[in-house]
Amino acid sequence: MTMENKKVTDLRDIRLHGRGGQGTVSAAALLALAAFEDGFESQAFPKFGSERRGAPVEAYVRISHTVIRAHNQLYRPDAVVIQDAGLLRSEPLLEGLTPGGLIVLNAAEKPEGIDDDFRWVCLPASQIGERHIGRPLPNTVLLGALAAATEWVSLTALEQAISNHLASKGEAVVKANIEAVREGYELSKPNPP
Amino acid sequence: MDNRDPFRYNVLTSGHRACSGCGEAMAARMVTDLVGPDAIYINATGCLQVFTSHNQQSAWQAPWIHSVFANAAAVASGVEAALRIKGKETPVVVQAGDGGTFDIGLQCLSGMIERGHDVLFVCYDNEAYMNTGVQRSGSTPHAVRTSTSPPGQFSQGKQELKKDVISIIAAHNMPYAATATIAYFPDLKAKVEKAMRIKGPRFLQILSPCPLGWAHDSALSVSVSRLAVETGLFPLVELEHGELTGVMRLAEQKPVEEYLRPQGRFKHLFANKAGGVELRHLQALADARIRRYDLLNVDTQWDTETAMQSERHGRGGYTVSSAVREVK
Amino acid sequence: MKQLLEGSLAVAEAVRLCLPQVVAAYPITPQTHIIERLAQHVANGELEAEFINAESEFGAASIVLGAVAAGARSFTATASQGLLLMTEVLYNIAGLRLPVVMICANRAVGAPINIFSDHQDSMSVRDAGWVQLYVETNQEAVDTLIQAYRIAEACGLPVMVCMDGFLLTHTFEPVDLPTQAMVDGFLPPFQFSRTLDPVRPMTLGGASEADNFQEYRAAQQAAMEDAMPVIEAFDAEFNEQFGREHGGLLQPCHLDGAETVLLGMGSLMGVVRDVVDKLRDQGQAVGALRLRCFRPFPAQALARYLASAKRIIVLEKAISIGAGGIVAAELRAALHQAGITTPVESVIGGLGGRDLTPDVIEALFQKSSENEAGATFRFAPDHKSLTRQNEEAMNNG
Amino acid sequence: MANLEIEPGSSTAYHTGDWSIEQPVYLDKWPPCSQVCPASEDIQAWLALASEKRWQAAWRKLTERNPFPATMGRICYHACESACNRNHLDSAVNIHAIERYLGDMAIAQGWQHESVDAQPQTQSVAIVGAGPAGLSCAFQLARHGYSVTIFDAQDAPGGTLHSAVPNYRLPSSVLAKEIDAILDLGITLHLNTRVNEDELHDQFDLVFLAIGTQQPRQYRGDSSNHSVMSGLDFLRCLNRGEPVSLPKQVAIIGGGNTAIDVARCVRRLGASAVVVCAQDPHGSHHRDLATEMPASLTEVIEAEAEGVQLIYRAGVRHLVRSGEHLSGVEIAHVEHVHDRKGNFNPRFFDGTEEFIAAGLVIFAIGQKADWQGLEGMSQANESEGVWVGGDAVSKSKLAATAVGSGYQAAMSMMANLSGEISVYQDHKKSKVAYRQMQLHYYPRQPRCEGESLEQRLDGFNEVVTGLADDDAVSEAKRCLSCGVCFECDNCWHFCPDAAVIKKEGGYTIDYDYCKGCGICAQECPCGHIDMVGRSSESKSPQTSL
Repeated sequence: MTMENKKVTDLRDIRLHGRGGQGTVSAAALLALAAFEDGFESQAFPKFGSERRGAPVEAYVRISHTVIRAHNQLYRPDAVVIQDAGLLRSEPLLEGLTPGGLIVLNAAEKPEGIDDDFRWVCLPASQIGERHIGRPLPNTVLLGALAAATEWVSLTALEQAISNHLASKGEAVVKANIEAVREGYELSKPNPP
Repeated sequence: MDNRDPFRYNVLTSGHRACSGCGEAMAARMVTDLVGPDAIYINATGCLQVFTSHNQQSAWQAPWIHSVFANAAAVASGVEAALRIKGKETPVVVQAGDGGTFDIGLQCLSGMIERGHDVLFVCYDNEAYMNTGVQRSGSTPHAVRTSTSPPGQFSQGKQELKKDVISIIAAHNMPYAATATIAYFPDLKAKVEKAMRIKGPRFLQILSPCPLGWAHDSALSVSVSRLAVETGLFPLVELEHGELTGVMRLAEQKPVEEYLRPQGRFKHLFANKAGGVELRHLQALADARIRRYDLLNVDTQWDTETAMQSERHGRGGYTVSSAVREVK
Repeated sequence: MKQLLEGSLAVAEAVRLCLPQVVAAYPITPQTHIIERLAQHVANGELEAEFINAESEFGAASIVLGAVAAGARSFTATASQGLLLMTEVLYNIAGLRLPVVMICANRAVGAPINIFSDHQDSMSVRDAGWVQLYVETNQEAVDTLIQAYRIAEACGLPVMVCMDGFLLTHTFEPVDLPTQAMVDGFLPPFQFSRTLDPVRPMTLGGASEADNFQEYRAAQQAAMEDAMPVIEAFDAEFNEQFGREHGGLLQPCHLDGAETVLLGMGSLMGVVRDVVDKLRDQGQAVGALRLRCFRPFPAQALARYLASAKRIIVLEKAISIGAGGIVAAELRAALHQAGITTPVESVIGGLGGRDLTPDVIEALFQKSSENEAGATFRFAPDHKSLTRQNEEAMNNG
Repeated sequence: MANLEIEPGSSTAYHTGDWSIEQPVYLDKWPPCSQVCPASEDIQAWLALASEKRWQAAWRKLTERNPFPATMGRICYHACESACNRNHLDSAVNIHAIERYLGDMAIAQGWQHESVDAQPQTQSVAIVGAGPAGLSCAFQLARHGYSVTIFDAQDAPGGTLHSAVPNYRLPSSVLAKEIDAILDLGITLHLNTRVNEDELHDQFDLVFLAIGTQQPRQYRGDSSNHSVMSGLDFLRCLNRGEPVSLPKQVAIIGGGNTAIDVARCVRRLGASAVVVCAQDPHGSHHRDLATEMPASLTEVIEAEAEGVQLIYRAGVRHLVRSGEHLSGVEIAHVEHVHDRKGNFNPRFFDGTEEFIAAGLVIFAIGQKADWQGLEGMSQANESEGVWVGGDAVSKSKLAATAVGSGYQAAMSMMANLSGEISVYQDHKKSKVAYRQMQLHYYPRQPRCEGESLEQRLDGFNEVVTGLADDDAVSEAKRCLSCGVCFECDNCWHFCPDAAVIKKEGGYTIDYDYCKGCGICAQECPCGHIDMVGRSSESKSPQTSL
């Protein structure tokens, strides 16, 4: 896929990495839902295949001003969300990331040896998630961070998406995740110039 | 519709094209008249289906459907589910041969039982694929000649044993599973009626001689099936939730040879020494079954002698279980 | 109101709205989310139906066969190996003329085992006597499922709604779910004249002989032909009531003045549309035509749409091994019958989940030496090598 | 035609009956009991009625052929039971006990015989002899409306039954009541009357001579009458109640039932009895030589139980006297008593002699008819309007034979009088042997017996009592109904083709569908169904109603 194509449809592509059980696909769905709440067209889908707990997982989100018709895979993300920094050692997580693209990483600090072309947001999302949710779930924290860093989706929309999508899991879960997404958002707001 | 007989429905009526003396036709007539016309019948592919629905002429006088060979139990599951959701209590009965039960149909049958569908599954066991010309099935007994288990220099017929399907069925925590045969109508009637009083999956395996495949005189279908019981080769048992709850005691044990002699499918066993070994093997199998079910000593309501008894003015006909169900 | 829903969940909602009384299925990727959701609906009391966990797809198909014969609207879903395991029963359902509706979450057929999307499964049972509708989006899957019951029950034909596994089933997209009242207004309650019932006993599925079997097949063929205007009419009626239509049998895209037309089925047409838009912007006279209804095969309508094309490309995600493209072959026959001599380029791609990217589609529209060699068919180029070539070309200047 | 649904029962348009080679037919057969019954009783029929406690109907069915059930139930030697197919399953049905039960019930209830034809006939018939043959004939004729007059030389009716059957076997009151019931049909009886040929010819249209055998055959070897008497005279004396004094030991010569009766009476009078008979004992006979002892086995066994001594294959060489006083008989092994021409000509084996001490010898070696006054009629035939029957002419001297003979005569006479051919054609139906039956369909069940007296030698009381009520029913139910449908439903259940249709009281075979498999015939318990070659005429439905 070429950059020209992207301009035609004004797409924003996001790729999410994690391990089975970390809520990676859920995060993609939440992100697409939030974009949809904000009035965009959106689409989310997992890297197709069977799901195995602990195995590397990928999911994708397309956000666009216009109707998304493509149902093929996504190769040139504008942002990559990494839920487990350990995966950096074994998986080509940054492959296809557009120059100047954003990396949202679940880590206390930026690992060494990463290309300076990319923008970075690092935060200990598992710890934050554990504090709010009771389990080390980084996904909604990282979504908050992504929203803060890119402004592709609003915090309100993310909160709304969480309320809708996780409603079946109970109010407590919704509340905890909203707190988590808020903290991730707050921590990642760019410093005022 | 045919109403010639004032004393029964003839759910399976005349004009069907079964061979002369067909044990399966007889068994099916007994079962379906006991269950009655207020039921839905599902038939697996096989002789019964072919000879009763031949070319735009049907011998059935109740709702009846045939789909394919293996799926009768699954079709019945669907019919039963549909009736359940509609709040109807119409009984559902599957009829299949031994192929459609022991072999190709076993998976669907197992699923039907495991899911607890309220269906009576009746297997007319004639111990081979008769519809296609007498090929061996999982039900074919040891040493039987079929067209795919022929005797020869290195063979005395089927090498393997008859599959113990009733135990397989019973192992499903099955509410009711029983064996029966056409020779003992009162016993068969009691079992069908009992089955119809029970809710959930129920199974009847009815030994139904095939004059063509067993190569016996067509007049001997009943006699031969009786001998199968009297020799101990085909024990008549009832199992409820896996427990043995009923047995037909043998008034006396007859030697298997009495059963084997009239049947051409065992003829080769009488021809040479190797056959003689198999005769002793078959006797040993009968003895083992007698021991397993304690057929000679068990305390039962009936035995092979008393269950045979004819009575003046019959033993009751076909007044029937659908009525029993309505009461329940 | 539009919602962002996973495709499986969206069609599960559509199934629920059609109020089937019996749902039977056996799990197989990528169909599982559909039946899981339906099981949950039944468990929650949101759908008053019997949910039957079949022991196999063969059993599942047989269960819905029985349920429909007993007068209950029913549903099943499967894919791939599961569909092939159903094959015998699929023929039987069609032969018994039972209006069963199912979803095939299209997936490749092994070996080697592969869980990803292509159309080999449903194409393999194309002769079984089922109406086959291939959908492009999850919205269309929802709408088509509702139409499918109407078609099946009006025509006495079973209908298979084919939606690409993963590409649709596992993708979250905005979908407008109709209300129960709207669906009820479109889909009348199920009435089946041949219901198994002691009140009116009948024999179904009897044996047939040489002197009448052919007549059964002729009747099925006639019913299929009669179904074509019905499918179109119901899509139009659906449009009136719901404000959405999906082309009936065929859906054109920029066919006006198109010299090169690409014909395809299913979700791949989204990327094709993007590419056609782009090439049109560049001034190229390209267009596309989506075959929504593969069975019955709309030969005459296809010939009408393609009469003025100068070049026809058929891209399909299945292969008749030993022959080539299936849709292409049927299209060639249809055009030949209509006296149209335009050559049909047969391209097979997307097998086993191989991605059909815009680059690939664009490449197909370009004339290549391979096209002109007059091959019966060819495989689509691989997207990765194409991307590499493109990048190299850009880098080189 | 591509119908998606097929009409129920439409297969009946296809007639599988065309496939058959053989076809079953229902056939009422003649059970072995009736076949051997000298009176040709329809035993199966009256047992069937008895099994349903339809007692009077059973009695009426029985008396159609034999108006002496209470009598015959006691004294008949019941060949029916020896022939009973049930012997091949467990033991014969106790037919005679049920017969007696019915007869006793009829007497107790005072049941009257009914006329068959309401219309009286104009012709009149004379019968000479009021024994079982004469009374049987009179009974049939009277039932059919004929005027009947019986002449008898004795002072009471019953013939030998009255005069010579001991009371311990047949109380005289039982016989008298059965005879009264017969006479109540309007029969005129002249006792103490010897009628002559001319009277008979003048006054009656037809004559039946049933004069019996009232003259004992005499022993030829000794002209002295002292200490020698005939069995018949001995029994007559007893039945008349005349005092009889006996020596300590009595020898009885003869192998028939009279000999045994005499011996058992002798035992009851306190003397010892030795029976000398020329024949073989039962069970080791040479059938070709006709040397089986003619006495009923049951009677012999009873006699032995009562202490009667039996010597077989022996004959009297001469009486041994010391002066007028009889001291005994010398007996020897006898090879034969009659020669090939049938003349009395015993052949003894020398060296086998034996002395039997006896103070009295009673000869029970046969009886003959007394034709005095009827000599001209003794050779007459039916064309002259004269029928002869009973013991006087039949070889078998059984009372039941006499009853049967009277019945046959009556039927023949009525046919003669009405000019119609007799419709009574017994013994023409095919027989049914146990091999043609399926005995495993019948439950085994022990036979019910009447009780025997223990202190039997104390007097002439009846030795055997009748059956209890419940026993009579269960015993009647033991009947296998050989060759006669008893509606067990087997043919109906087992027909694979629904070609057997059940109707009220029986079955019909629908030959349109019968494939002729033969299962119904094979599984019919009682052998009622035969398989016959298929003929084009037998296409109409055949019924067993």
